[in-house]
Amino acid sequence: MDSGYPEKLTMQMDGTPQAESPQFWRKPIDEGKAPKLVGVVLMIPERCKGCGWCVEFCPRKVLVISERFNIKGYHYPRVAKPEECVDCRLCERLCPEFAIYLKRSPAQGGS
Amino acid sequence: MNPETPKKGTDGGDELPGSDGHPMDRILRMDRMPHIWCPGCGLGTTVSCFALAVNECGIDYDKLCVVSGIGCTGRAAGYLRLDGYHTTHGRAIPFATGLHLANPDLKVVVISGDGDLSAIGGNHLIHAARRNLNLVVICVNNFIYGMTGGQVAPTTPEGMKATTSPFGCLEHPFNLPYLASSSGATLVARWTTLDVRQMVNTFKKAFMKKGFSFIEVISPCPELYMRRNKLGDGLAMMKRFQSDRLVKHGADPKEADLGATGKILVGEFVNLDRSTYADAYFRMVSQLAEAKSVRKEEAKPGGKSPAQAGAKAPEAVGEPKAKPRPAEGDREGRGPEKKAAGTPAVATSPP
Amino acid sequence: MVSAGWVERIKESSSEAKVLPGILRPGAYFFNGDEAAAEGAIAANGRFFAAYPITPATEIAERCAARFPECGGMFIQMEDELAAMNCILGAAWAGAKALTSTSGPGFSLMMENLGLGIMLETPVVLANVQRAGPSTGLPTSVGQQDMMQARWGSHGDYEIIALCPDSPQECFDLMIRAFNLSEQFRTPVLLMSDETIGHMTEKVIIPPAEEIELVPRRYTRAAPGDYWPYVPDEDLVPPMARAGTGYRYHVTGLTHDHRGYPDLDAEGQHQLLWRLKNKILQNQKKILSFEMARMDDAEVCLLAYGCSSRVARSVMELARERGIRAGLLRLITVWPFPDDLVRDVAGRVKAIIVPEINLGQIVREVERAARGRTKVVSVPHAGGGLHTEPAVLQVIEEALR
Amino acid sequence: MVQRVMKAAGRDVQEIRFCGFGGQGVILAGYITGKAAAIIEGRHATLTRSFGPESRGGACSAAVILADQRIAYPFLHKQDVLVAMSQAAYVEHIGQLVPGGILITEKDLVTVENPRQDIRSYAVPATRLAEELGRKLVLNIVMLGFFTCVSRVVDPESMRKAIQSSVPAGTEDLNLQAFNKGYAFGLEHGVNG
Repeated sequence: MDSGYPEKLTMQMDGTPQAESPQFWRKPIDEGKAPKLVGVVLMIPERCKGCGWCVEFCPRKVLVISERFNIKGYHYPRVAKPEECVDCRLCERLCPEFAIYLKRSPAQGGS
Repeated sequence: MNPETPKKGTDGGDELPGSDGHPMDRILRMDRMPHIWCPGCGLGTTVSCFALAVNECGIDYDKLCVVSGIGCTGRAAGYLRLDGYHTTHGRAIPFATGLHLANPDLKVVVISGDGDLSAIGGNHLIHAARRNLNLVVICVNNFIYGMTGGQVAPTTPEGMKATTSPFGCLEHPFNLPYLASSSGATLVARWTTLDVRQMVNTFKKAFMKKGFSFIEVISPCPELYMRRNKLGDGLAMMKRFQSDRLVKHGADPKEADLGATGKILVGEFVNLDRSTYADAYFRMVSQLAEAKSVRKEEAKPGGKSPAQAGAKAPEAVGEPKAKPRPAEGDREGRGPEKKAAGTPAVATSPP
Repeated sequence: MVSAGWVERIKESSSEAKVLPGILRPGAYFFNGDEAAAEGAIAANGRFFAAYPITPATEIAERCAARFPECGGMFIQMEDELAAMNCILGAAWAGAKALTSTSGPGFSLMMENLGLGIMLETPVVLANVQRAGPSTGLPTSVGQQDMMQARWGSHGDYEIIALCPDSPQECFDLMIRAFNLSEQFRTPVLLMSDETIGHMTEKVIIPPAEEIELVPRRYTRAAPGDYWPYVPDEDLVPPMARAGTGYRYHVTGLTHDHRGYPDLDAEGQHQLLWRLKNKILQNQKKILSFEMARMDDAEVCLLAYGCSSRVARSVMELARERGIRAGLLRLITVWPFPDDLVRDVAGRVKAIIVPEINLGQIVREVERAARGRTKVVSVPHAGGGLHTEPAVLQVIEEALR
Repeated sequence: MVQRVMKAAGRDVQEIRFCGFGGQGVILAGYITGKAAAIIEGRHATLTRSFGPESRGGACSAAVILADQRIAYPFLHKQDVLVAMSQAAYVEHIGQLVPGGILITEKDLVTVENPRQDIRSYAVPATRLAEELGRKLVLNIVMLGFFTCVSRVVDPESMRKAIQSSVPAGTEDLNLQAFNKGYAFGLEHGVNG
């Protein structure tokens, strides 16, 4: 899965979420040397109440609203672009329902 | 203890071998889920950040107590798998005071709402700050009384509607960080429910802090505040946070007034060190014990003044003979991470 | 580090069946009732005091402020009585034996969280040195006007234990007993003193430590994973767990189930409320205490409590001098009310005379318990002083006519 | 132990009132008397008090009952001894003094008009005597010394012990001097009534 994270890799060090995927205005000098983090989004759809925050504020636009309903009748999020996830865990922190969490990719030893 | 086995992985990424469920399930009472909070409410996020901060800072779960008052936020104590106390309206801080002073080894956290902490419990808040009790107070401010159906709160911005201010709120709202800092709190911060990473960091800092920490978390109340005031849903408020919030560490809390619109000043405003009530008390106790042993020494034959010492043995009322030294504190040092550099460290425990 | 030893001492305070060593100063003292109450708290291993100053209870706070620091206890003067009451509840959950003291106006403020103490089943002691009301009333003068507030003052329905001392010595003794009952039944206990007793100075004997029996807190023996905070023992009292010992329990002022989780329906309410009530009522014999004087041949019974019982005792002697066979029933435990005892007495005498410094509170209970078996006569007093003996004597004479 | 005057009069109860204004140590005088009887002599004693809201200057009264058995009614029915240290206190309480009772007044502060003939009456310049010791504050103890001498309800040695354990540490000697001075004044002037 390493190959999926080319020059666009970004880490929000200050955690400030951004609506748009940022563009680097210059090339990091350690590009290619720093470990590229890869996350796997896991979900417990039954807990979701459809607030949409995870979808809205994911810096990499990994998630979209699912067409499907959960047991409570909410549209829960769905992972649309798994390869985009960089394990920033913003969705995990933001989710008010404890419905979404991340695992680091096993390729990187898990977490 | 935990009857529900969380269903994992469905429709997300593939379930991974060895996945042991949501990392917060360990600290949450999953047998009480789902919680009562509405979709788009920030309370779950605050609890989530709290749980993460607890997980990340390595604090002993068993030594951590959570006390809540009444209201939507008041339910937080019931969802955390810690020693949790759901008390009466406004009284979380005095209950926490008792827990903390009877066992200073505990880390006692109060999680409650703006109405609970600043209206009915306002007096307790300012006095706890003044005493510099070693407590963490997390105040979730959603501008309204939620659980009782959307009544006007001391934090409701001027002009905003509530069931008990149908023509708009007439009162000026509290600036809670200013209230806390001017009362003597030693760590004062404000974040919105969007600032999850910063919130976790401040929580961690507060858990390690010795002194009174006050953290205001601005949170959407989509059902009762926003809908009535035609402000959209929870997501709309989060978007407002994104555009309006202004991070300014070390800002004067005086400038942190909140309106229905406009900038939301966030950051760690105050971080200083000052002797806590428990420290001052222990210092006094040590000095009393010292003075007592000196008196005993003098009372021995050949001691300095046998005539005076011990003369009142049967009736000694035990008036403190030695006055405790006034607490030293650095009230000047305002701003994040300000250490009392160069000045004598504030005694954390008596010798 | 003092802090560590301190914590240990406070923890030990609730677990011990004996007075902690090195604290008690046995001997004879000339104490007022408030000072004696404070010393009683110390003798009972009371190690946490929080209160707000109020006349005529202030001397309790003042003595505790001076004595607790040297007795390994914690003292804090809170911002109001609401805070004081909550503060001792928190302290009790942390393992301390905790108390507060107040008088009428403060008692009213404590009512809210007396209810929380009952609901959470928290062992604490509240000393109310009664003054005359309503409102600010007579701050420095006596009343016994909070007796019904003690019983019914907090909202909702509950049982309460209330003890009434009639001397400084009893302030000391009953303070220890109040702590014992609170631990035994895991409930707040009220020491209903009054201004006359609180400000009266008499000899108080503090016995040697080995003569004082204390009831240790009933801590659970269950493993942390197997513990729920409201699974009662046979006597309907659930064992407790101390904060910070790994049990990670939840308790709430909401109606709750055995797990301490909210259980918000009629059935949950029924279960909880009846258990809270019955744990007191089923054990009433263990709680009841009273004193009888010259009741063997009595034709008329003076029933009194607290400072009024001193007047009643004096009147009893005067009546005997006049050939009236008067006896005294002094209630020490006023709540729960000793229905059976009073009913029994009612069957034996021509009249029960109830002098109290209020406009007739406990007399209602006496009437109820007597069930018409005898004449029950109230001798009310609006407060500010004791009854005069001739006035009470006259009531006796009229009642027997 | 000295013979008790009141006991001799056929009563085993003595009712004593100390009164004056706040700041004169009225309550302490009552406290010491009660303590001497109850703790040192092993009798029964009940002290009650009344005072206004002021710390200084308000009316102030300490009532002590001494008895050989349990005391029921805690307040005074009448007074066997009245120690009045202010004019107002004297005026208020003189009427309750029993015939044959003892009145002790502060000589410079109380003017006795129409003196009662059915009582034993003494005037003591306690404030002046206290000033001679350098501390006006000990006038109450001077008064106690005189009171002990003429009333004989409590043994003077018991009073001295009670004083020692009741006054602030470091002032024991001064207070004992004050007591002795009052007692001596009683020996000197008390006999004449």
